[in-house]
Amino acid sequence: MTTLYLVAAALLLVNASVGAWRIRQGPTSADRMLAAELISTSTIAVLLLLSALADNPALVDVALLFAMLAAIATANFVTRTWTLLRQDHHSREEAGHD
Amino acid sequence: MTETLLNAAGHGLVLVGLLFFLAGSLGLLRFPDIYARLHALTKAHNLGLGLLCSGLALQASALSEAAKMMLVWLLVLIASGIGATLVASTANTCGIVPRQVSRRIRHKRPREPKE
Amino acid sequence: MSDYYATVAALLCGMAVIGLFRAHDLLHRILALNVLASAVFLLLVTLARTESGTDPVPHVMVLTGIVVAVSTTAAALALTIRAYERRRQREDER
Amino acid sequence: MTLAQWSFDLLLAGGLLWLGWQALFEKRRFSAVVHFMAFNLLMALVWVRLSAPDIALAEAAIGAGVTGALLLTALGRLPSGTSSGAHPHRWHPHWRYLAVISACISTAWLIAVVPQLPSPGLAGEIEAVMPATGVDHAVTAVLLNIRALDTLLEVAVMLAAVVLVWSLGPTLRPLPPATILPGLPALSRLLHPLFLLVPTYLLWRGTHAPGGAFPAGAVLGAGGVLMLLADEVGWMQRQHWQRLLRLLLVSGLALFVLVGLGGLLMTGTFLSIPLGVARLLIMAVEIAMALSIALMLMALYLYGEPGQ
Repeated sequence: MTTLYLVAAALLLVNASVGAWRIRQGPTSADRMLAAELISTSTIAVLLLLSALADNPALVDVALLFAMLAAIATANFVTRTWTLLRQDHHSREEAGHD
Repeated sequence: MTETLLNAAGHGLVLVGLLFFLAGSLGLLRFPDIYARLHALTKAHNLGLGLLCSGLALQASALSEAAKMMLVWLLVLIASGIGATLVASTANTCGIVPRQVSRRIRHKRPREPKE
Repeated sequence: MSDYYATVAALLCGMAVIGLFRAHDLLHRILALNVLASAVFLLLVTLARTESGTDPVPHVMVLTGIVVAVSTTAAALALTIRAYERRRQREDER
Repeated sequence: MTLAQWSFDLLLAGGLLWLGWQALFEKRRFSAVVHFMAFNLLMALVWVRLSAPDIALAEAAIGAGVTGALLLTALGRLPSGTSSGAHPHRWHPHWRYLAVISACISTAWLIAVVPQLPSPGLAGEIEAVMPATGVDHAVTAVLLNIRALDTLLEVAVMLAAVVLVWSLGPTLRPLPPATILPGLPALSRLLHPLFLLVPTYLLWRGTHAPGGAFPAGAVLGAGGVLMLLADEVGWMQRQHWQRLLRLLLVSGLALFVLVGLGGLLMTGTFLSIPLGVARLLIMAVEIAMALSIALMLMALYLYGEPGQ
C-alpha cells in the first residue's frame, strides 16, 4: 500500500507539471487560471494520499482548506481581473490573449 | 475478510481516479481551445478526485475521517462546477470563439452587433 | 531530508535576491519579496528538525511571518495601485 | 528512504524551483502571478513533507487564498504592458554583472554552509514547560503563552498595514464583470455555512492539535473576501456602521493587551497567564484574534477606506 500510494502521489505531481507547462504556454489568461486549478486539485489529491500514508488526519484538514479556497481564486479572477468594461484598450487585449 | 475486500476496492478506486487525472491532464495538453480544456479538466476534478476520495474513505480508520474526505470531494464539485460556468461565460463574452465550429454553423448564427 | 530541502531553500533565496534586484516592475518586486520570504521560512523549518524532536519555536516564527508577509504584500499592492492611478491622472491632465 | 520517496521529493523540489523561477523572471504580469499562486500550493506540500501541519494550514488559507485574491485584484487595476513604478536608474552593465556574480557566489556559499548551520533545538525546553501553559499543543502554547509578545506585535503590524491601506483613499470601486454571473451568489451561498463551520472547528482543534487562531482567522477572512466578491457586505460601506467596524478591527489587539495587563497585575510579568485561567483566557484571545484577523484581511482586500 505504501509504495502504491507514493507512486500515485509522484504521478500526480507529474500531472501537475503538465499544469505548469500550460501556465507557461497560455495562450489566454483563462488557460493559465485553469491550469492553476488543475495543480490545486492535484495538490488536494496528494495531500489525501499522504494523509493515508502517514495516518495523519491533520492533512485532511489542509486538503479541506484547499478545496474551500479553490473557488475564491476563480471567482476573483472572473470578477476582478478579467473585466471587459475597462477603458484601457491594451488591457482588454491582454484579457483575451495573455 | 471484509477489511481485505475494502482495501482492494479502495486501491482499485484510487487507481481509476488516477486514470481520470491522467485523462484530464492529457486534455489540458492536447485540446485546441479553452472550452475543450475546461471540459477535460472538470472530468479530472469531479471524477478523478471523487473516485480517489471514495477509495481513501473506504480505508479510513474512523467514520469522521471518511466523512471529511467526502466533504472535500463535495467542495471541489461545487468549486469546479460553478467555476467552469463562470470561466466559460466570461470567455464567451470576451469574444473567444470556440475553435472547430464549421463555417456553415457560424453563418447561421445571428450576427452580434459591433461595438 | 532536511539537508535536501535546506539546499532548495538556499537556491530559492539566491534566485529571489537576483529577481528582486533585476525587476523593474513593482508587481514583480512584490512577488520576488514573497518568494524570498517563502525561502527563508523553508530554511527556518528545516533548521527546526533536530534529532531530539521537532522544535516548535521556528514553526511559530514562520506562522507569524506568513501573516506579516500577507499584510506587507497588501500594503505594497495598495501603494502600487495608487501610484499607477496618480500617474495616469497626471498624464490625463497633460 | 525508498526510491518512490526520493522521486516524490525530487519532483516536488523541481516543481518548486521551476515555479519560483517563472514567478521571478516571467515578463508578463498575469503569468508571473499565476506561477506564484501555484508556487504557494506546492509550498504547502513541502510543509507537509517537513511535518509542519500548522504552517501547511496557514499557508493553505493565506498563501493560496488571500494572497492570490489580493494579487489578482491588484492585477485587474494595473495597466497591461508598461512598468508601473518610477523609472529606475539604469546601471552600467559591468555593475549588473558584478551584482549577479556576487549573488551567485553568496548563494553557493549559503548552500555549502546550510548543512552545518546550528539547530536551535528548544524542543526539550518547550516539552518541559508544556504542563504550565494550559494547552496540549506545543505550537499554540508557544504562540499564545510562551512567546505571546511576538503574536501581540504581529497583530499590531497587521493593524498598521490596515491603517496604511485605508489612509491612501476611499475604497476602490470594483469594475463591473464582463457578463452577468448568476453562479457567483450561488457559490457564496453554498459555501457560507462551511466558512463558519470550518474556522470554529479549527479553533476548537487548536488547543490539542494543529489548527488555531491563524488558520481560522484566515479561512474566515477568505470567506469574507468571497462575500465582498459577491457584493454581499453592504454594511461595511454604510456610514453608521463605521465606528463598530473600527472597534471590531482593534478588538483582538485590545483583548490581548488587556490579558497582558491582567497578567501584570496578577503575577507581576506582562503577558504571563496564571495556569488556573490559562485555558479559558487562551481560548478567548484566540476567538477574538481569529475574528479580528478575518476582519483585517477583509479590510486589506478593500484597498481603501470604506464609508467615504
